Amino acid sequence: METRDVTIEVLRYRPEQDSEPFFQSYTVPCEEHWVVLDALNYIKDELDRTLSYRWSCHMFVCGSCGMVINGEPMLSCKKFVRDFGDKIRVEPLSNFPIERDLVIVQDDFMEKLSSVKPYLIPKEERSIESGEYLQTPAQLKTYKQYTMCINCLCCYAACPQYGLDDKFIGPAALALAHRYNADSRDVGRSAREDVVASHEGIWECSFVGACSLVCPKDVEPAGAIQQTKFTSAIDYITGMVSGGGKK
Amino acid sequence: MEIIETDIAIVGAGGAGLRAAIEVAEADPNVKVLLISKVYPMRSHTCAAEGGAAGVVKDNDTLEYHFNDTVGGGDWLTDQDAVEYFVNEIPKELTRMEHWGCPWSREDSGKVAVRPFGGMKIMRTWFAADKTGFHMLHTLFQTSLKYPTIERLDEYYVTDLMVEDGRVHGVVVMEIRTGKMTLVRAKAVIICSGGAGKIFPFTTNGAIKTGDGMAMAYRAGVPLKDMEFVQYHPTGLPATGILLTEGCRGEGGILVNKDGYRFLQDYGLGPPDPWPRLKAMELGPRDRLSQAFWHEQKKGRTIPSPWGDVMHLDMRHLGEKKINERLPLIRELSRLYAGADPVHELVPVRPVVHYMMGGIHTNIDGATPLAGLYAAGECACVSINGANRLGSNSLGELLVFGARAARNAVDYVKSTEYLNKVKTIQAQAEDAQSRVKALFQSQGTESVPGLRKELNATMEEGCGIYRTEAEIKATCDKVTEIRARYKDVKLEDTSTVFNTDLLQTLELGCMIEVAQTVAVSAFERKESRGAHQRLDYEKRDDVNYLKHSMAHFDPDGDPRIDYLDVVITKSQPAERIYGAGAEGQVV
Amino acid sequence: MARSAKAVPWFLFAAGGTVLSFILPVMIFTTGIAPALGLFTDALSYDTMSAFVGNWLVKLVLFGILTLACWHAAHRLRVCAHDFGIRADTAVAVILYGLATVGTATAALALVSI
Amino acid sequence: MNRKPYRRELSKTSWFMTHQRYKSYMLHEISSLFVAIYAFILIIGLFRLGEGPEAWEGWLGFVASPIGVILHVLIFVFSIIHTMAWFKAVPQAMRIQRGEEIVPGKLIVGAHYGVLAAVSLFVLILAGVA
Ligand SMILES: Cc1cc2nc3c(=O)[nH]c(=O)nc-3n(C[C@H](O)[C@H](O)[C@H](O)COP(=O)(O)OP(=O)(O)OC[C@H]3O[C@@H](n4cnc5c(N)ncnc54)[C@H](O)[C@@H]3O)c2cc1C
Ligand code: SF4
Ligand code: F3S
Ligand code: FES
Repeated sequence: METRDVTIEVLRYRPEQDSEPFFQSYTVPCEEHWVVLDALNYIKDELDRTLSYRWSCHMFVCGSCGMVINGEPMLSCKKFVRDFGDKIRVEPLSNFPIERDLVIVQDDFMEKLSSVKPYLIPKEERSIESGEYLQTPAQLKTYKQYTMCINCLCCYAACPQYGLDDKFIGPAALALAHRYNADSRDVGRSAREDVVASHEGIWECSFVGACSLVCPKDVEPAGAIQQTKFTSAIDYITGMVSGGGKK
Repeated sequence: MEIIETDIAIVGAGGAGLRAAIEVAEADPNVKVLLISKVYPMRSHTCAAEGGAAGVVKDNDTLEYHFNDTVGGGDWLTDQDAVEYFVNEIPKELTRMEHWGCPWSREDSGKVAVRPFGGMKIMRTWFAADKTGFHMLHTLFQTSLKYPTIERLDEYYVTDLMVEDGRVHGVVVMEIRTGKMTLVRAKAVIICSGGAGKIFPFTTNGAIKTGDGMAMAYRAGVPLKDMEFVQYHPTGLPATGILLTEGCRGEGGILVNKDGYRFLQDYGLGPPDPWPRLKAMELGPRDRLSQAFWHEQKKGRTIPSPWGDVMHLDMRHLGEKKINERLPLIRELSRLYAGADPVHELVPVRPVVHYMMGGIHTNIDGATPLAGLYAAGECACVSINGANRLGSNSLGELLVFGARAARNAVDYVKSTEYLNKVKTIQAQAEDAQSRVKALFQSQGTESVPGLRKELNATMEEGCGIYRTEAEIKATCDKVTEIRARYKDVKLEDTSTVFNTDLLQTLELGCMIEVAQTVAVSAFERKESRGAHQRLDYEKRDDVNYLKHSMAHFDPDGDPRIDYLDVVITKSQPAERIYGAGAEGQVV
Repeated sequence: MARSAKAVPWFLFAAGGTVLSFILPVMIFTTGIAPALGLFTDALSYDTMSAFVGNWLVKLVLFGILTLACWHAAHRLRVCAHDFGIRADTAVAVILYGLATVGTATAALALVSI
Repeated sequence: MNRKPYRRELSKTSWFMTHQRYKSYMLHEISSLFVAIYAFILIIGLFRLGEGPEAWEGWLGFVASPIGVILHVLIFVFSIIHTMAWFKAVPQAMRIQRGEEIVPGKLIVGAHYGVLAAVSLFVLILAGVA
């Protein structure tokens, strides 16, 4: 197979040795059909066993391999080497602490994810015998886009508000809250509202919109957040008018 | 060493592990459950499943049909009591998934939609576009967050099972980001660690599918059952092995050779028209389709490509609208990775290693012969798949048996105390730890990627779609050699923080053990059945081999193989008929 | 966590952003650029203007636009201050929303005086 | 503990210089300053209008003065930036679904530009005719 030599500059950070990250260059003979992840795997297998990064599916669905490639957060299994020149710069996702090399610490996101109650809260429990909830294709369409999130965290890496203040619940978690809110089977919106409509929730988002631009799954978190803002604001104002703004 | 106590430890947080954890939490909130996974739950490979999950819901369908399809599809190497339980339960489980929010695709009426799948007499595969596993996994994971009693250890690698007095009493885990090892004391352990496709070079399986749980149980003395049955999926993209779901054919896609001819009609699957017809042509079972490809290749009627010969998957007649709605991921994958847009072009595909029918031997309860040890999902072999799994049965399997294993584990732990031999327990755990530590000290010369490549190559040689005695023998010998050389493996990364070199080394150890059971079981089975096809024994041999093979661990030698009878309740072995003959067929 | 009262100024901000995006360019052109170009001299003459703005409906519309402009700007400047690294959000909010209130009041005053 | 996660801080005061899209975003944010200035000028103008013809003429004079012109050109440019950025974001914030179809963003944006043209034309005609 024909190959092309590409210089891959990888941000390395080995917590036991390094006080701060540095770039290390590798020359990789890349095949035409390779994605950036293939080049990293080549480095790992042939050049340097000490390079650490996460990956699993190689088909952009597990969400493990988010990295910043030439300045943009993206999935390394979805981005082809052939789309770059002779030099590719690979860094860990921005806005997260670096655990090691390209591996970031994502505990914060995992907490945020569960804080928005991302599960169906039905009006009443339904027995298995009574079968499925009916949901038309149109009703499905209303929230389907927001179910596509693979938790790759590219959006968090692109969102400056999260970078400036990591108390922000952030795009993917808020989009997920919206996914359930918009599901015809769900009535849990008010249960999610305390977190979603808090200072740290939707109101911390200033609609930079970068999250949607970098999202590899077209989840459109920016849109989900704006739509949530709208319904939440209406809720808040009607609540204020009718009940003196309880919360 | 630090000790964590729990009642039930679950190894693996894929579909099976999550379903099991939820079942424990629902069954009894007082039972502590610890869900351990080497990757974050939503990274588990269940997310890669595309096509769907089969379950009888429509009026034209019956449980009996699903039973017959599954038993026949598995070439009668299935345990029929388990299959019967499975087909009964799966509609309920899929409905439960719906109640938990799974975004199943719908009919206009609002009811869930179903699509046809290979080897199924009736359309019965529930699907969520072409990302069924992904949606199921995320639904399960997100639902699991509702239960405060489910505790998790994300990115913890389980290295060993702790066994004493003929019962399991915990696992040893390594926190990947610190390298720290901890003993998890548990009264019961459920292994849900997924498959082992990575023992082959060309596979749809993700990097994490290295058979760890299988190896763990096997080393602890639990036999691995029916390991010779490795499923090749007929339609993987060349170069990457990325899967194009059977749903492509379910929706009406066809397979053609280099002359544009639908060659499946030459292999007992025809006639080609009218199309689509269930259980015929492209909707035949996977083993038959992959085997037909092999023959076409031998006849020189396939298309050469830089990554081996291919056939063409033609979906152009489905039209853009249908493809976008039902197969959006397939379109994206084909365009990106094969440079072919299925709306306008033929997509090159070839058979690719996909699924392990075999696994940790369990009974219908999900229990292994070792007290306190359960297994479910792809790592287990409860024998509903037999010699060939029907597409869309495994997503159902991990729900049904994940839940069942969990319920039984709950019952078990309620009547069991922690093993009380503190010294022995400690010593065992320390032992496990020193084995890992020894790797850091090793002055070996063998490289992990090197051994892995050799292992992959020999597995493809000897345990491919068609097998012969000589080839399997060579593979057996080679794996034995690799296993010996592995003792001399060199760790190049000595960090304790997120050391992926170490992980790959441990995983390779598991892959070698599992590979050996595949090769030796294949060698011993001198017949052709389902996915195990031998050119030197072309016929199915029910007299000698209507039995499960059981591979037992031997620390120094090759695995020992013995056999276990298949459970037959109502369907006597018969010929598997597809194509025209399948129409009026009872079984 | 508690629901944030930001909902209210945000609502004004959003409503403002929408209305202003339609009306502002042409308004700015008419009142801000046309005079220098010597355009619309009749329309901008004192007589026509005072008669035009004298209409209560026009007053109401102008009041609406000006209020929204004040609140839109105030809310966005609050975010802006945050973006420029000024983290005393409460103080910033008090000042800016205070200014917006003053703006709203003076706009009303000015309109009433015509 | 062998872990030592490395935190990279975003500069609180200059982060927006790191990427073109952040610069565009900030430009849009800044537009609000000009909206405020315009509102201020207009309110003054209304006061002047209330004070009589001379005061009004004086205000018009300011508008046509070099400073007035520079200011208004800036305000105008930023108002265009605002309008374009706002319209571009509308399909995200406002998703319109007809049955199973989501109305394409282009259509929504187009409609907005249509309304913009109509409103502008209306005002211009009003100003020109009156
Ligand atoms: C591409 C593809 C498409 C498929 N499509 C379909 C389909 O359409 N229909 C269908 O029915 N089936 C399909 N299958 C099969 C099915 O998806 C899998 O068999 C099933 O998802 C396996 O689920 P699981 O829970 O057993 O394992 P997995 O989802 O693989 O999860 C394994 C878990 O174990 C953990 N683990 C493993 N080892 C360790 C260790 N040492 N320590 C700690 N944790 C560990 C992992 O982290 C992971 O959480 C498909 C499979 C593939 C690969
Ligand atoms: S919203 Fe998009 S970018 Fe963000 S985590 Fe989900 S898939 Fe990734
Ligand atoms: S980038 Fe950040 S500020 Fe909002 S629109 Fe996206 S979350
Ligand atoms: S490896 Fe799974 S998303 Fe890239």
